Formats: sequence, C-alpha cells, structure tokens
Amino acid sequence: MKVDRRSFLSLLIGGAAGTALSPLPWKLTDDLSIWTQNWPWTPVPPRGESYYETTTCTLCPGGCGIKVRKIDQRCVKIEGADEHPVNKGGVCILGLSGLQLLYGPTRIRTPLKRVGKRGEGKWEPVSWDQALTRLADKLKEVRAQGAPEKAACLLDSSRGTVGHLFRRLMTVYGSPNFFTMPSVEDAYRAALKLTQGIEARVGFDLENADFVLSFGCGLLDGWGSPVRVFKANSTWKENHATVVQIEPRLSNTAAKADHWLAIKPGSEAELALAMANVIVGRNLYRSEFVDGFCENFQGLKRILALHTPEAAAAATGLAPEVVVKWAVEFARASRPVALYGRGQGRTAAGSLRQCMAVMLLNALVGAVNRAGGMWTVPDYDYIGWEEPELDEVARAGLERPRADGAGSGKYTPASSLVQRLLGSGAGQLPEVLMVARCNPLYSLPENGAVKDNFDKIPFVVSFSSFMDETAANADLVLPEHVYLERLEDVPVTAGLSCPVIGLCQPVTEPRWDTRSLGDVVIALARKIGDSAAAAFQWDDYEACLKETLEDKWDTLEERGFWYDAEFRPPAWEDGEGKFRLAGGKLDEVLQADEIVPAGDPAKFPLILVPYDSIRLAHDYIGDPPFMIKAVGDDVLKGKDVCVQINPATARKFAVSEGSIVQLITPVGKARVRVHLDEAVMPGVLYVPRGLGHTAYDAYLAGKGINVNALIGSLEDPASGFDAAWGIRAKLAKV
Amino acid sequence: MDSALIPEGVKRCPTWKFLLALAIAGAVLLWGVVAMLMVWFKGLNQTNMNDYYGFALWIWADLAFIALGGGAFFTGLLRYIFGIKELKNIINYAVLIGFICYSSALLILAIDIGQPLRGWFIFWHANVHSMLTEVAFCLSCYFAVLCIEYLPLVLENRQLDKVPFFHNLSHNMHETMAVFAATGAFLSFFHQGSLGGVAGVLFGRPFAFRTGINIWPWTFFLFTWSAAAYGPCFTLFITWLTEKITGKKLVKDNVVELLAKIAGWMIITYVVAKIIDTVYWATVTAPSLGFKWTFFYSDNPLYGKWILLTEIVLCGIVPGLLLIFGPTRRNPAARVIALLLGVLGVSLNRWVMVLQVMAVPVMSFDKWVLYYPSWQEVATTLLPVAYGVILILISYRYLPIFPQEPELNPIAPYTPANGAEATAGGQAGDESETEAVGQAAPAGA
Amino acid sequence: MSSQEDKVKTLSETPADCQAGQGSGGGPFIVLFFIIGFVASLVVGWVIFPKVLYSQKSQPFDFNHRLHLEQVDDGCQSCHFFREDGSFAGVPKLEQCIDCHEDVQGESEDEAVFVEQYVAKEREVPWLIYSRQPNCVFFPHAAHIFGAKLECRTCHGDTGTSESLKPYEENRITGYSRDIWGRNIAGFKSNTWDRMKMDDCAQCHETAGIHDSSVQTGRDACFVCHK
Amino acid sequence: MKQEQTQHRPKRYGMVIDLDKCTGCGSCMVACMAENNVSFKKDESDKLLSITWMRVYKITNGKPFPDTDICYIPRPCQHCAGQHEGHSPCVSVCPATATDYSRETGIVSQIYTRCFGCRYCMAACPYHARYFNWWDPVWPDGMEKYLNPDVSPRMRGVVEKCSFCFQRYQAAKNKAYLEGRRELEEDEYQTACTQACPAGAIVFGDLNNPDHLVHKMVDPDLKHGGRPRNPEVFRLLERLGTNPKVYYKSGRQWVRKAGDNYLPGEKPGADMHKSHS
Amino acid sequence: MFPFCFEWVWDMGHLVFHGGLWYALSIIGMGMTYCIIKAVIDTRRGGSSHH
Repeated sequence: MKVDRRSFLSLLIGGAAGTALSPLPWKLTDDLSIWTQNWPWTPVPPRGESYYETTTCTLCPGGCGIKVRKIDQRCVKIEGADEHPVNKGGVCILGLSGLQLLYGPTRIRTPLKRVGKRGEGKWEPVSWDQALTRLADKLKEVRAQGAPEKAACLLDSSRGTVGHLFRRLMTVYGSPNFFTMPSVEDAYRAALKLTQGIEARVGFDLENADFVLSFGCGLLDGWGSPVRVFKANSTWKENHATVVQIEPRLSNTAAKADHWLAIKPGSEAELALAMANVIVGRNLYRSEFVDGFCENFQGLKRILALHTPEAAAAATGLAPEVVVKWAVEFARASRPVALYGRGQGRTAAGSLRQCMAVMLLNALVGAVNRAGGMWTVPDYDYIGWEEPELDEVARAGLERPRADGAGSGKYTPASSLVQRLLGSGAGQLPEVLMVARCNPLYSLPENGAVKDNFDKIPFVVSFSSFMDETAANADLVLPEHVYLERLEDVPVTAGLSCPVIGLCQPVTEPRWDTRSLGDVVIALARKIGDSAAAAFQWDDYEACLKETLEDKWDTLEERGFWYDAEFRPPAWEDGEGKFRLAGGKLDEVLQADEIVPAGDPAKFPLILVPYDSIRLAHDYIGDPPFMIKAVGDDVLKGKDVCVQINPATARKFAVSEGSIVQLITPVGKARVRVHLDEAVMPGVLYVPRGLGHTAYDAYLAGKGINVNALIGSLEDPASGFDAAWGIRAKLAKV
Repeated sequence: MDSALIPEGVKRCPTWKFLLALAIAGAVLLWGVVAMLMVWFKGLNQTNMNDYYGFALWIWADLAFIALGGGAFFTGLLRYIFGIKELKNIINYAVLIGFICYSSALLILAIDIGQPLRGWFIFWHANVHSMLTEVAFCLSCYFAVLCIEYLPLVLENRQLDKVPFFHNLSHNMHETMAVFAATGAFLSFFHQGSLGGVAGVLFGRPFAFRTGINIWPWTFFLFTWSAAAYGPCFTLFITWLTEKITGKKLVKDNVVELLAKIAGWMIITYVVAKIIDTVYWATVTAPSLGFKWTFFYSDNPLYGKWILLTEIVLCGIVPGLLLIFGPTRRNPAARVIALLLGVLGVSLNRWVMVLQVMAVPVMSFDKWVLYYPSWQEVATTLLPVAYGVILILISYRYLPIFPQEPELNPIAPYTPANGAEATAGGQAGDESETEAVGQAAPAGA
Repeated sequence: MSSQEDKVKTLSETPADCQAGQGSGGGPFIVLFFIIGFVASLVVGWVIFPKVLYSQKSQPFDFNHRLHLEQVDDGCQSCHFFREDGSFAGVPKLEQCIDCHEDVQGESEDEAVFVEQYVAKEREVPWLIYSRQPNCVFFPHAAHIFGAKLECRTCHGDTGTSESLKPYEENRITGYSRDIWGRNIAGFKSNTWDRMKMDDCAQCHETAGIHDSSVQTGRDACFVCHK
Repeated sequence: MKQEQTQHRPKRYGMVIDLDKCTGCGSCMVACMAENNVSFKKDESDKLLSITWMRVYKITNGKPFPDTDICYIPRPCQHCAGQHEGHSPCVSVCPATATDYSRETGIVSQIYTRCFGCRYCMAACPYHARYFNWWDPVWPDGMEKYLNPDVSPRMRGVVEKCSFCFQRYQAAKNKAYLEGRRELEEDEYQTACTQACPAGAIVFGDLNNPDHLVHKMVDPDLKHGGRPRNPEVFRLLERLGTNPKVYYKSGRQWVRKAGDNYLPGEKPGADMHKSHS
Repeated sequence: MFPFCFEWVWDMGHLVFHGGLWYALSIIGMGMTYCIIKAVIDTRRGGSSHH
C-alpha cells in the first residue's frame, strides 16, 4: 500500500466528513461564542442578598439622607432616603457617585509619613501609634517653646462634635488659631450679628416663597442644600411663583428662572440698594415691620438716597425702568424673599455690603422671620461639654491674637479669615497646621500664594481620606474613614429653615486602615497628655457622641436624623429684638467702596469670573469618574477646559470656537480652549471651578485648570472677607 | 520554473518579475493583515469610528466592492440566461473580479463586527425582517455561487486539468453553469437590493429613508439596478487595465463594445430612475419629515450639493451617453473615461448612502459630525485590494482566463499588430495596485 | 469556458500519466483511507473531544441531600429559601448551616471537614454550582415556584434525594457547568432536567403557552429571562 | 393558551420629563450609570465615544445675549413603538434578534450576549440612544465592588442602551409572585433616573393605565401611537413616526419646537400629527 | 435559520425569506452534487468520455 497524494487527500476528505458528523466543530463554534459572552476579564458582580442601610451624606454641607443598597457586604448603589426632611428621596450627582470615592483608587490606605521632598509623593506607611506620637511630639515641642498659638487647625466647619473636639483640643492646648473654610454663611452670620445683634444662622423658607429675587445665588447650581433647593424650585414651578435671577451669566439657575437680569458683574449691591431706594421712595415697604420692629429707618433712607435707579442703571447696565419694575414687583409680591449668593457660595464669604443690601431688601418687605422669608435659626446647642481645665501655657496662648485677625478690630464681623492668612500672607503663619475635611491648597483663591505660604509652614498634617492636593503636600497623613464608614453627627445648616441633625452611620466595614476623626482627636489629646488628656475623658468617640446627643440619640439611631419640623423663628411681636437698618458699623458696611477686580483695564481688557457647576465638585471632594463623565464637552474637552466667551467678544479678540489660547491674569496664566457662548456677557470670561486638579486619580488629575490659580483675593474693607468676584484678564495666542 | 503551470499557447513574464510583483502586493497585504489582527485582538477601538459614525470607511468599501463585483452576476445573467454568446470571452474575468470583490466584502464584514466569534448569529438567530440579514444570507450564498463559477476555471489549470476527475468536474460544471448563474442572479438581485434597503429602511434617518413597495424601499431597486449598470463598467475597466499592464490585447473589441453598450443603457435607465427617486425624496419624503432637501447638503463642503450633481450628471448621465453613442463607445479613450466615471459614480453613491447618512444630524439640536479613518482602517480597506491584485496575478498567470488571448497574441510568428499593442503596455502603472502588476508586464511582449 | 481545443490537446498529450496514476493508486485503498479518516475523526469528535473539553473538579466536601431532606420540615425551601423581596437565596450560606453544625453532629468525614475547615474558620464553602446560569440570565425562581407552580425536580432532577455530590465538570472554554449543556455531547435529552440551555427554557415556556410578548419571535420577550 | 395572556392588560411603560423643572444637574445620568454598571474611561470628553444611556443635551434658543435661553433635555432610550407596535427603528433592523420589543411592557430590550456588534441599530436610531463598547470595560482596582448584580456588565464589541431599568421590573415581579400577585403598583417599578431626579422632573409609569401619573400628564392618544393630547407635551422627532414612549413637557414654545424638525416658515403643530405612511 | 431555532416563527416573513433561501441553497447543493457524481461516473468510465 502506497500512501500517495491521493490517499492522503482521501484521508483528509474522510476526516472532514467524519468531523462534520461529530459534535466537535459545532460545539466548538458554540462554545467559542459563549466564551466571548463570558470573557474572564469582564467582571461578574457576585449575587447575594439585597438590602438597604441608611446614613447621611457629608460630601457637601447639604446634609441629605441617603440609603445605600448592599448586596451581601458590598455597597452597590446610593439612593436618596425617602423619609428624610432635607432631600425627600432625591439625591444629587455627587451623592450618587459616593461609592466611587469609597472604592476608588485615591483612598489613602494607612497613615503615611513623608520621606521625600514635600509634594514629591514619596511616603512611608506608619502605624497609627507612630503617626499620632509623631504629631503629638511635634505639638508638645511647639508648646514647650511657650508658643501654643503656633499650632493651628483648619476644618471645613466648626459644626458638630468633631468640629468641637478639634476646637476643644486647640483650647486646652492653648491656641486661638482654629480656622474654618470660608463660605457665604460667614457673611450671612456677620450680617445677622450687625442687624439683629445675635449669633445665629440664616435659613430660608424657600418652599413658601412666591417671589424669589436671587442676587447671583446659584440656586440650581449647588447653592445651599442642593436637592432641597431643586425641590423648592419644582414647588415654585407648580405654584407659579416668580423667580428672578440676577447674574451676568446665564447659569442653570438663570435659565430656569422666570426672568434673568443680566447685570454687570460686581454690581449686585448697587442694584439691591437701588431697589431698596425704589421701595422706600414709593412707600412700598411693609410698614408694620419697618415701622414696628426696625431701628433707624431714617438712617437707611439717607444712605439710600444716593442709590437711585439711574445710578444703579449705570452700574448694572440695566435700564432704570427695569430696576424700578422689579423693585415694585418684589415689594408687591405676597411672600417675597431676596437671596444673596455667588454660585454655590462655598469658596468665599464675599462682600458683606452686598449681603447686607440683600438683607435690607428682605427687611423692607418684611420677609424676616416670616413664612416664605428669611429666618433666623439658632445655632445647634446640643454640645454641652464642661469647659476644660486650662493650664498656664494655654491661658497665655489663648490671650494672644488670632493669626488671621478675625473677630477683632476691623475684622470683628468675621470669625475666621483663612484667606487672609494663607492667601494674602497677613499674620503669623503657624508652625504646625492640621488640616481636616478641606483642601485649601486647591480650593482657596490665589492658589500660587497659598502654595507658597504653605511651604513656609514647617509641619503640615492632613486627615484626608483621599490623596488630595493638601494631603499630597503634607508631612504626615492620618487618613480618616470616608463618610460611609463612620459614625458621626451632621448638624445641617446650608440655608435650611428648620434644624436637622443627620446621623452618619457606618454602612460598611472600613476598607483600609483608617480611623474616625473623632477618635483621632481623642487619641491625640491623650498622647499630648496633661490638661489635654484630662479634657478628653471619653472612652472613645462613639461614647462621646452618644453622651453628647443623649436626648436625641434614640431618635437619631432609629430614624437616621433628628428634625424639628415645628420650628418657627421667634415672632417679632413676642420679643424685644429689633432689626437695625442703619447706623454705626452698618453704615460703614453699606458705604464701603465697591469691589473692583484687580488688574489694569488697559492691559487686561477682559474680566475673568469663575463659575460653579453642580457637575463639578470643587471643594474638599474632587469629581469622581461618574461626575467627570457627566461634564459637557462645552466645559471640558480632552485635557482642556473651555473658557466661555461671548461671540462678539471673541470676534473682537479674533479667537474662534475651539481655538487654544492663553488666559492671562495679573496672578497667573493658563492654557484654555475657547468656547463661544451667547450665555455670557460680552467682555466677561467664565471658567468653571473644580478642574485643574494635580492630585486624585487619572480620571480627574491634569484636566483643565484650577481657576483659583488665576484669581486673587480682595479684602472686603468692612469685614476682611475675601470679596473678589473676578479678576482682570486677557487672551493671548499660545 | 513554473512553466508547467502556465496555460498552453500563451506567454508569461519571467518568474522573478512575477515574484517581485507578488512581493510588492504581498507587502501591502501584510500591512493590512497586521491591521486586521490588531482590530480582531484589540477591538474596534483601533478605528476612528464612534457612536455617531458606527458605519464608516469599511462599510463603504464593502458596499462599493459588492456594487463593482456586480459585473459577475450581470454578465453571467446575460451570458447564460439571455444567451449572449460573445460574452463568454469576458465572463471568466468578470467571475474572477466578482469573486475577489465578494470574498473581500465578506472579510470586511468579519472584521467590522464587534464580536467576530459571534458572527454566525446572523444566520442562526436570523431576524428575517432585517435588511442586513438578507444581505448576509444572499451574500454568503452568492459567494458560494461565485466559488462554483470560479472553480472550473481553477481546474482548467494545465496540471489540475490532467486529473481526469477534475477535468470532468470542470466540464460538468460548465455544462450546468446556467443553473448556477440563474441562482446567482436571483441571489444578487436580493443582496444588491437589500444593501440598498439597509439605508432605505432607516425611517429614523430622513437622509437615507425612502418610501417604496411593501417592505422594499426604492433604494432596494436602485442598488440592484446600479450594480448591474456599473458592475460591468468595472469589469471592463479592469480588463482594460490588465491589457495595458500586460501590453496585450486580451478581449476582442466587439465583446467589449457589446458589454459597454449594455452597460450604457443600464446606466441611463438607472440614472433616470435615480433622478425620479431623488426628486420625489427631495420634494415629498424629506419635507414630510420636516427637512428641506438643501439642509442635507448644507453644513460643509465635503457634503455639499456638488456631490449630488457629480453622482447624477458627471458619473451618471455622462458615462451613460458616452457608452450608448456608437462613436464615443468605439473610441477607446472615451470609452475608458466613461467606464472610469461609472466606477467612481457608483462608489460615490455608496459613499453618500453610508457616510453622509451618518454625518447628517436628525434631532434639531444635534450636530453634524465628520470622521476620518485611522490607519488601521485604511490598511484593512487596502488589504482586499492587495489580495485582489495577488489573485489576479496568479489567476492570469496560471489559468486560461481570457479565451481569446492565444488567438489575439499568437506566440509565433510575430505580427506587427501584436508588437504595437505590446509597446502600449509600458504606459500603465500610477496606482500602487497597478504598479505591482506592472512589474509583470513586459514579459507579455 | 475557455477553449476546449486547448484542453483536448493538453489531455491528449499526457494520457499515459493519467491512466498510470489512477491505476497504481487503486480504488480500494483510496476508500480505505477515506474510512480511516472518517472513523478516526468520528472517534475524536464523539469520544475524545468531550473528555478534553471538560475538566473535572471535586466539591470541597461531599454532601448528602437525602439525609438533610429527611431532617427538615419544609422540603427544599428549608435551606434553599426565598428572601422577603422574592429573590431566591440559592445555595445556603454558612450562617444557615451553623444552626445545626456548630459542632460535629454525625460521624461523616465530610461533616468533620465542614466543621473544621469552614465553620470553625468562618469561611463560606466554595460550592461549585451545577446549575449556575451565566451572568446574562435572570432566572426568577419565584415566578416558577409560585407563579407556575413548578417542582424543583423539573429542572434540578433528583438532586434533592441524592446521597452524594457528583464531580463538577467545567467546560474549559466557556466556564459553564456541564449540566447546562447536558451530559450528552450531542445535546440530546430525555428528561426535562437533562439540560438547562435557553432552548430548554423556551421549550417549557412554549408548552405552557402563556407568553407571546416578543414582537420578533412571538415568544417570550428577551427581557423576561435576560438582564 | 392565549386567553390567559389577554387577561392581564399589556403595559406601555413610558416617561414624562418636565423640562421646566429639569435643572440639568446630571443626577439622572449618574444614577443611571451607577444602577446599570455603565463603564467609564479616563477621558470621557469625546461625547461620541462616551457611553451615557441617559444623556442630558443642552439646547439653546440661538438668540444673542441677553435674550439667550438654555434648556436641558435628558434623553434615555425612547423605547419607540414605531408605526405599528414593535416596529421600532432599531428592533426591525437588528439582524441577530439581539434587540426586541415586548408587547407586554413596551420596552425595547438589548441582549448583550446576543449582539455581535454590527451597529446597524445605532445607524437606525435617530436619538443616538445606542452606544457601542469600543473598549473592554475596565474598573479601577477595587471599584468593581460596587457593580450591581442585577445588570450584567457589557463586554467589548457590543451595543448597549437604556432598558428602563428593566431589572427593577423583574425584581418587583419577583416580589409580586412571592406575594401571590401578578400586577405591580405604580411605585413598585420606577427607573433609577426617576427615583434620583432631585427636581422630581421625571415621571415614570404605565401609559395605558389611566390611574398612573404619566397617563394623566400626557393624555396619550393610544389609537394614534400614543400621541400626546396635552398641548404642552411633545415627543422628540414626532414626525418620523417612531412613536417614542418618552414624553417631554415644557411651557416654552421654542423648546417644544426644538423637539422636531420644521421646514423654513413652517409652523410647529401644523403638520406635527401627520406621519408618513 | 431552522425551524428549531428560537427565533423561528411560522409566518409569512419567514416562509418567504427562508423559502427563497433554502430554494437557492438546494439548487446550488443539488447542482454541485449532480456535477460531482457525474464527474465521478465519467471518471470511472474512463477519462474524458464527453469528447
């Protein structure tokens, strides 16, 4: 038998026929396609029992109640808690992205000690004990020099037990330098102090207002407690309330408002005062309030005399009739309210004059402590700890002036002026700075100066859960739990009309070797020892919390929040209080100079104004991947941020859609992409806050520019607040 | 060294020239294969397609190849069903070109889909209401027919033909070819048509959408008609190119002129239908959906009104008339220009029906999008071209494709006529594909 | 259809070659080779291929369903229960087993393994699930048990009364349990529980005949069983 | 056999989005991504390559400053019914029956394991509601932990789109079966975007059910493809005859006009309800 | 593609489509079978009998 070509061919044909009649080719074809349906590199989420756990979101000051859907031990989704008084089931874009923060790659997994140069990114993991010892030693060292005021801490706010624990620690330690990050709430608080002489916060009964006059307040761009304001806006739509937005740019708020008054940036105070002038001049004010409960109406009249509609028209660019028209409509509405804002209002307190002018409008129409108006809400008073015993060093330290000057002299209205300290470099920089729940190195204006000043602080400690800019430039990082892992009280302010305390409860085991910030403070105090240790006698933070919230704890644990639905501000008829309209410091505030943006108009023909977008988180939390994905291509394209510019202005400066240009201001310059937009006023450039991170992950870092690096700060002459709303700018070819 | 394989009675270029040509075309092929493998292994992210441009260069190439390959079915139809005997002298080449076009089209489809290993779902889990299903079935079946038509030609290779079984098989297949050709024509009618239907049924895309008969939009019929009209143009054009490159007369003028004349009438009738369709679409269909026809040509110069004019007048009416009128048809230069215009015209039509459909926004607030292909797409699109060149090189060298070649080019004795034609061959070769073949050319002389 | 004259010439030139070649090969051998190729590939396809395709894995330890079924009151659902939201818990978690098996109950070695390796160490048992459907499948047990009143046996066969666990066979390409395609490599089945492919679901749904929501197929719409 | 089917009334799940309430905040987009395991890449700024089942378009009235106006249009899959129930632009063209229309729910399904990625459906969809997985989905290390097991993650090379959170319907049905019910209450099945919308701008329910809010808001003309009878309500590209089940509501004329195409000089509404045959 | 496929429906669309398809396929199949069988027979009868 010879195996020749033909035999071989025959064998092959036989083989092919046999194979075709066997399952091999068919099953293989099927299985290969099934393989593509189950590629091992495409994740398969494990199945399991589905249930919800509720907690409070702390990603912004809004204080929404959230429920976390879990599958066995995994958190898979964040939804709004239906029963919660703040958000009633709604949830914002940042709240929805929370799990990306919990499970994301930017989490700091263990305490870290810097080993390379600052900001170089070289770290050595250390134990909690080592880290706390190192910090305590540093603090003891400073104290041993007899200068406890040289230790400082900076928090997002002083609210709640954690804020108070920090404050207590600074007190027993002997430092007056407890700083908080600025926000428009500071201005409201100062205005309240000046007009009513009380320490309280401002709330707005938005839901019941029927005419909302918003002076640049980003109601739908994340101001206040965003979900609550969104819901209020829907209520306005249903009730046919009138919303007037006063702003140079057609923001989302302006777009959704019934009327948009596009005024020149920075002229809000002029407009408010002119409206007050019209209301007074036409006798449209509520006399039962103004005559009954206000002081110094005559003084106000004198001041207002200068602020004619014509003057306002010149300043704002509106026609005088328009000023009059809206003043009249505002005054004639049955439940009007005027709001002071500036986007989300979380970067600076702004001009006290402007805030005051808006508040006066409310007073003139009697919208103070009335349904649908501006309410005075007392501060939460549940923290009733005994005053700590102070030693000699502490008492001496506390006597010394605050490094930022807040609360004294010219700066009396302010309680914290971190921008003055870190931005302008006024005052003595601390030796040790502890930073928690904020990211000053990113979110304070005059970013370059802040960075320089930071570099001069010998020892910086960050408690951040994420490797943000401040943590990246710290000497020691003691990462705290993220909100989904911790137990904590969340007293909500954010313009709520009623007091709400949320409870942040752990919905998952801590993912990494992190700790609750309260526990860290207590442990730190113990390490410092002596009077500090004595002032922190709680077993741990949980014990402290339960003890502090004693009477509310059961409610908090059961419902996840405590809510005083019955709260109403004190009626004027019942009290002794008066609303001061003018006189003294008030006159000084109202007659303060207008805030003029820095820079020579001849050299910088344009004005740059930062804007807030709800899709861009711009304070402590950076945009998680979901959010950055939701950012439009008219805001961010590739790595370039878009500068919004009116087409007319673009023509004038010969730039076109999509072109890459240099945006230059007196304090910095950056590469941006031109986006022509009829929504912005000619001559004004807009760049969003929240981009240009150098820290965080590859989904966020390196995209766009940090507008804080392009703008400076301007001190409000009456309060010391940072009142800059923009800066002079120009465009240049790259 | 391969002389034993070369058909009797014809002369071919030296082996080294042949191999050099193969190597050049092979290099392009290899480049395409690399791109193809990148796409298969890394996914379609290797292309510049996007969610708006889900159909792009490949699909255009696919549609164009199929239209140009339409010469095979139409010539087959004329030859076997209508019994036009003369066409037997060009049918082999028409079949070969068709075979290349269709195999390329299938390959492109296999590269184009996101999940190639699931490609068979289109058959197994077929949704018969989809035009693409119809395309896939008819395309595959017709490709089988083309294989059957090409096979006897392969078996006629001098060595293979020595095997009696192959010889007999080849003979029998020739005998029954009319049946296959009829089936092929039937299938072609449907897949050419359904390719037109692919765009025409998109009632969400007013630029593509056409009304029609029952489930078949007018584009269904227009595509079939245009493939029948322009496919032979491509066959004739490639034949002319081959003649130029080899420097030999391969098909007699009467055959060429006959097919050209038929193509001319087909083009003219097609263009008339196309004009009627366009007018109806522009004045009735599109306005009923809220679009003025000029809107579709309004955004950028690439998709301007010139495109419609070029397609209908320059690449439709002009070649049609050139081929119908005897004097221009008989003039080789005018004829070739007409053929080339025809080839461009049908390619342009397919381009518009794929690429421009994707570019035009439908929602009033949507934007026009433009797209440019990535190198991987270009390489993968050139792959079939290189493969076609190689297959033509091999087939021409080893198979008796042109029955009239020995008669027109007797090896000896030398005649002045042959010599004159041979020198004409030197002119060819400015495109890369022709260059490759060009290497093999002088040997014919 | 190239010129036949050529062919005739070609053939007539080499008739000897042809005839010789044909003669020497011999018919029977050609057929023999065909048969060898045919049979060999059949053996490969039907016998060797399935053996190569599936890998055998053993369960962490053996389990006696019959024994457990005798001990409980509520049949299969005693352990394989429904959660309050209507979802099916599937294979029990350690938590449930622990109620009885905190300590070793009987004498079986497997139980000892369970208690020592899993209960004591609080590790979930990594059971290999024969009937695990791929991720794209949404199979609502509730609809079948409460809605259609099916018995477990219809799909799961006699697992409930088995005394030990069979080896788990995994398709090396797809990662599926062999029980999805069925034991028979050709895909033939004689009982409803022999296979768990989509066609088997469809068959039963068609028999039940209550669904015709799909526009495309006139059967159940895709989203009834897919996610 | 068929009798039992007709006993329970088929649903037509649909959505109304109040564009005057919608603030363009993007919560719906992210709620959808989080619910449906939508993947993300390092750069998502090329919106032609960015998978967003729910995409919020920003439209303007085109007038110069300060007469400019902006509106946001959230665009999920429109779940078109087509000229006759189920003849959606995409369903009819899918060659492998990977996308289907359910007569019982009116939902257009997409089966990722069946899809072989020909993208014909994407070419057919005028709303660009369909997205192709050009890349393998990759979650940064650890983030795959939040994936929802009720929705299968998609592999590279297939098309995906909004499913009206069908997994939530399945879950609700599960519960109903357990409780011996067949019908669902209005609030038992709501999409993730509806639930999340902080402005309460999205309403979801059964258009066939007069008790459901969607029905009340739209007042659909069910004999004519569900055309809205409420003059403030419109659908995108009504004239194409796609008969979507996503409705939009706006008091602003220019917004309603932007929902469709009109010839120069043509008045909206004149020809709106005439569809081609 | 086949009546036992999940997607198969006994309706006009399928009958026309698959009718046409299988008709064409069977013609092709039968044609090829005829050619091959005839070629085998021709070869058995001894070479190129048709000449």
